[in-house]
Amino acid sequence: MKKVYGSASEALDGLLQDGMLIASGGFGLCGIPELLIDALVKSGVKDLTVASNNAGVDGFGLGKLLETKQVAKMMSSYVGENAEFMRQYLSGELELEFNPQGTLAERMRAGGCGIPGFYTKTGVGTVIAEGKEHKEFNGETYILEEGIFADLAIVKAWKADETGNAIFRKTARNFNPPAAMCGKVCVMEVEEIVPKGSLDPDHIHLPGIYVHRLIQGEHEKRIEQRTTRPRPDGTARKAEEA
Amino acid sequence: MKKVYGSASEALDGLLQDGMLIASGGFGLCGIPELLIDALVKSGVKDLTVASNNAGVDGFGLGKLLETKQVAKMMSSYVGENAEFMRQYLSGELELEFNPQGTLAERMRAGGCGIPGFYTKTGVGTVIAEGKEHKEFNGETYILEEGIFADLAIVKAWKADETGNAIFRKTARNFNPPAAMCGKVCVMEVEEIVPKGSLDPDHIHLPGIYVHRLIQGEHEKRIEQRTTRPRPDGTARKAEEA
Amino acid sequence: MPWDRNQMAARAAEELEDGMYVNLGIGIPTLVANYVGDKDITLQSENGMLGMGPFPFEGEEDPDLINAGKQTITELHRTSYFDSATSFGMIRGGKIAAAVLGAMEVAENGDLANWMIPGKLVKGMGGAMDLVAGVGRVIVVMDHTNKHGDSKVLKACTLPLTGKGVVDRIITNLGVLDVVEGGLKIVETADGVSEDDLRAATEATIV
Amino acid sequence: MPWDRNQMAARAAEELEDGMYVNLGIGIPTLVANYVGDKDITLQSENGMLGMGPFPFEGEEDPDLINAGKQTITELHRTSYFDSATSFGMIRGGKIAAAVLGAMEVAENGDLANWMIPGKLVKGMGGAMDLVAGVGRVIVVMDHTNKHGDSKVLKACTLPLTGKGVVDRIITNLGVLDVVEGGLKIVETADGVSEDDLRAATEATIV
Repeated sequence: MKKVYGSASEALDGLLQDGMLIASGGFGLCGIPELLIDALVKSGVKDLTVASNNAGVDGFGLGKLLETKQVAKMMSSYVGENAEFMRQYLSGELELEFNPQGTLAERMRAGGCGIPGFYTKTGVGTVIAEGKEHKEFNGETYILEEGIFADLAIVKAWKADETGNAIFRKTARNFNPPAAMCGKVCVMEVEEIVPKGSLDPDHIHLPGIYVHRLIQGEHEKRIEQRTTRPRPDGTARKAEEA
Repeated sequence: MKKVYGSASEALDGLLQDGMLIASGGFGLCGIPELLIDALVKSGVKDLTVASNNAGVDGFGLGKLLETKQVAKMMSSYVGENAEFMRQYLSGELELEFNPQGTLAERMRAGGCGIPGFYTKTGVGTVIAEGKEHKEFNGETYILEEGIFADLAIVKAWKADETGNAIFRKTARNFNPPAAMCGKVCVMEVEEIVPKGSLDPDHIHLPGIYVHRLIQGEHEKRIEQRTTRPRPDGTARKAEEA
Repeated sequence: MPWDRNQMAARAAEELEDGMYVNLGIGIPTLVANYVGDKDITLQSENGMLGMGPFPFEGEEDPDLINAGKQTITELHRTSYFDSATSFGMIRGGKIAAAVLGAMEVAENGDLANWMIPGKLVKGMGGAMDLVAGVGRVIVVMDHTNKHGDSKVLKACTLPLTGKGVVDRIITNLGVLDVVEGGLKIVETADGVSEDDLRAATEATIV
Repeated sequence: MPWDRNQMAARAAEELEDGMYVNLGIGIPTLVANYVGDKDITLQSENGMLGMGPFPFEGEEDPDLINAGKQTITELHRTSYFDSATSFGMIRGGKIAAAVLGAMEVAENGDLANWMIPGKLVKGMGGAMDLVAGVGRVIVVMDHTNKHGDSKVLKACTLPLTGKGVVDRIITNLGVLDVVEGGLKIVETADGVSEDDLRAATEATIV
């Protein structure tokens, strides 16, 4: 059962349909499925609903898919870094469903875990709660949020073996595991495909059962805010805890 | 802020109260907090409600706590290996709330994640669903299950650093992370406490934020069902995939 | 001649396709692993493992490595470990393609009873309720009749249910039945077992 | 004299106790990290990290290692990484002892508005709604008045809320206020700021 495909476009072949719901991993530009987004642009698939914490920036990440107007609706928590997004949203071309970040992550995980709804305190008393079921537990009010069941998940990991067992690196993990879980089909891009048996089974972050197709490729990994501190003495030194 | 204590009894000091709800990690006798269970027996705390997938066996694990009649109620999915349990249950001395295994695990995780209730298809149409709220999502019926918020969690990991960052080994992970999450206070026993910085931050299974007190000790790690296969040629060989 | 345990397991193994993630219950279902041959099947152990390997060689038992039946097992190159909430997340979420389970009773509407005999056996459902509610396809493997010769394939279950309308296919020592609209449909019979033999041994409606 | 940004951050740092896990918002709250001194504080970055370290040295930026403000950062010996569902699980579950956040408006009942100006600014709430709903203690750090000199400490918020009744303590350039039954209580004032000065600059009820 081969999961490894030759390119992002090949890996998406047969999976795309106008109007579909796609869940994407990534936070800001960190850990986003760059190659699969490019392949979506090339495919021309349209009227997409995309569940992703952010909407990329102008010209990179999901921003590319907005420029081509392939996205009809975003489900996100923060879209502040994207002028084209703002233009389309304010002109009514693009629908936007704001989700608190933790609610969005939990909705993805819930969908992946067969949980159609869960209660949370997040957003009670705000616009987020409008139209949602309210319920009391132990005298406190919670709102019902629904699981996200995506037609397709696109995610990015650091390394995976041929069976799709994947590991992530540092904060590039973020939304990738919950996004992968909630996809009926999940396509993953990685920096390196390694032989089966070379990842410690105790270190797998996302078991291969969640990954249906897999590609390896080169990633730009653009940095959104390059912040540094002066090097005290000019020599290389790692940040260490006191 | 010292999390490391000298013994299981010291680590439980000041945390115990009759009638409290304790969540315990472990599956069967695998990955159970042996030392903390022994310390609970010694403490004499009673009328406990214990949320644990199993109830140990006669004379080991939670079985010890049953023999001393310190447990008033178990929340479990499978209690088949414990004659003393069965005796107390059938005689009405012990209350038992059966939870499907996945529902129990998810209820613990939910409690730890501030989710007071979630919907699941598990148990619909069975005795498990009796008295629980039913709700339709997309034409299917689900039941409401509630998060478990334990007064105390007792768990066992393989290694942890002094800040409580913990890793587990193989299938001994099981209920330990969700149990740890749902405790107002969580006490963890490990086979080895390692210096801060010696565990790869990408390999941590349970971040130290969930662990309030920590002890190191010797574990018996009893095997419940020792099953083997004949060694074909008498030489040592690891099981390998074809 | 009716199938024996190994023949039933072999027949059940035919249900499994390349690439499937599968959960095998205790008893006859465990034997299914011996008959998957070259197919690329990944076995889940619901206590937190995908890629379950065979029993260890003597002296290599690891108390930290057991299956859902608490037996010592081994890992494979494809193995991954995870916690119980994640494990049942993948079960409940429909990621496991099929479960092969034993049963005390199955009914013609797909109801399954395999966890409790009131007043007699109170062990608990373990992960069975989650499995039958969540996995893609539920295949029951069991003897067609109990030791008194009574049919275990019933019009309606008499024991407390594990799941309602959850069974897709029943493999017994007498043959294979599918749960369809209105009752059960005979898919095949064991060698030397006629459809009439199978009907005679079955309480459920056969359509 | 009213406190400057660094003095406000230093005052906010006094709120943090040894052993706390803390989330710091963007802006002045970020500066709080500079004033925790010897206290054993672990900073959470809600994009999936506990134990956030300082900015990297030039040339050591890692695109896989950023904070919730998308800035490059570093790790520490105590660091752990996890996914976003787990990260907000610990937030929603009350495991984070305190969050220090900026605000556009705070009301005397603890209402907080810090994510949206209708028709003007539509960036999104990010993780702010989860934080204020979940963490043990919400400390707001902000200027007492806006650039037009109007109080940001109000009887009722006019902007869309981030959370209802969620703020515990307000630290502004003029002093420190607690949300109590019936309104706000003055805890202290900045050096040279009198209680009357503070009252005069505050629209909210001070009890």
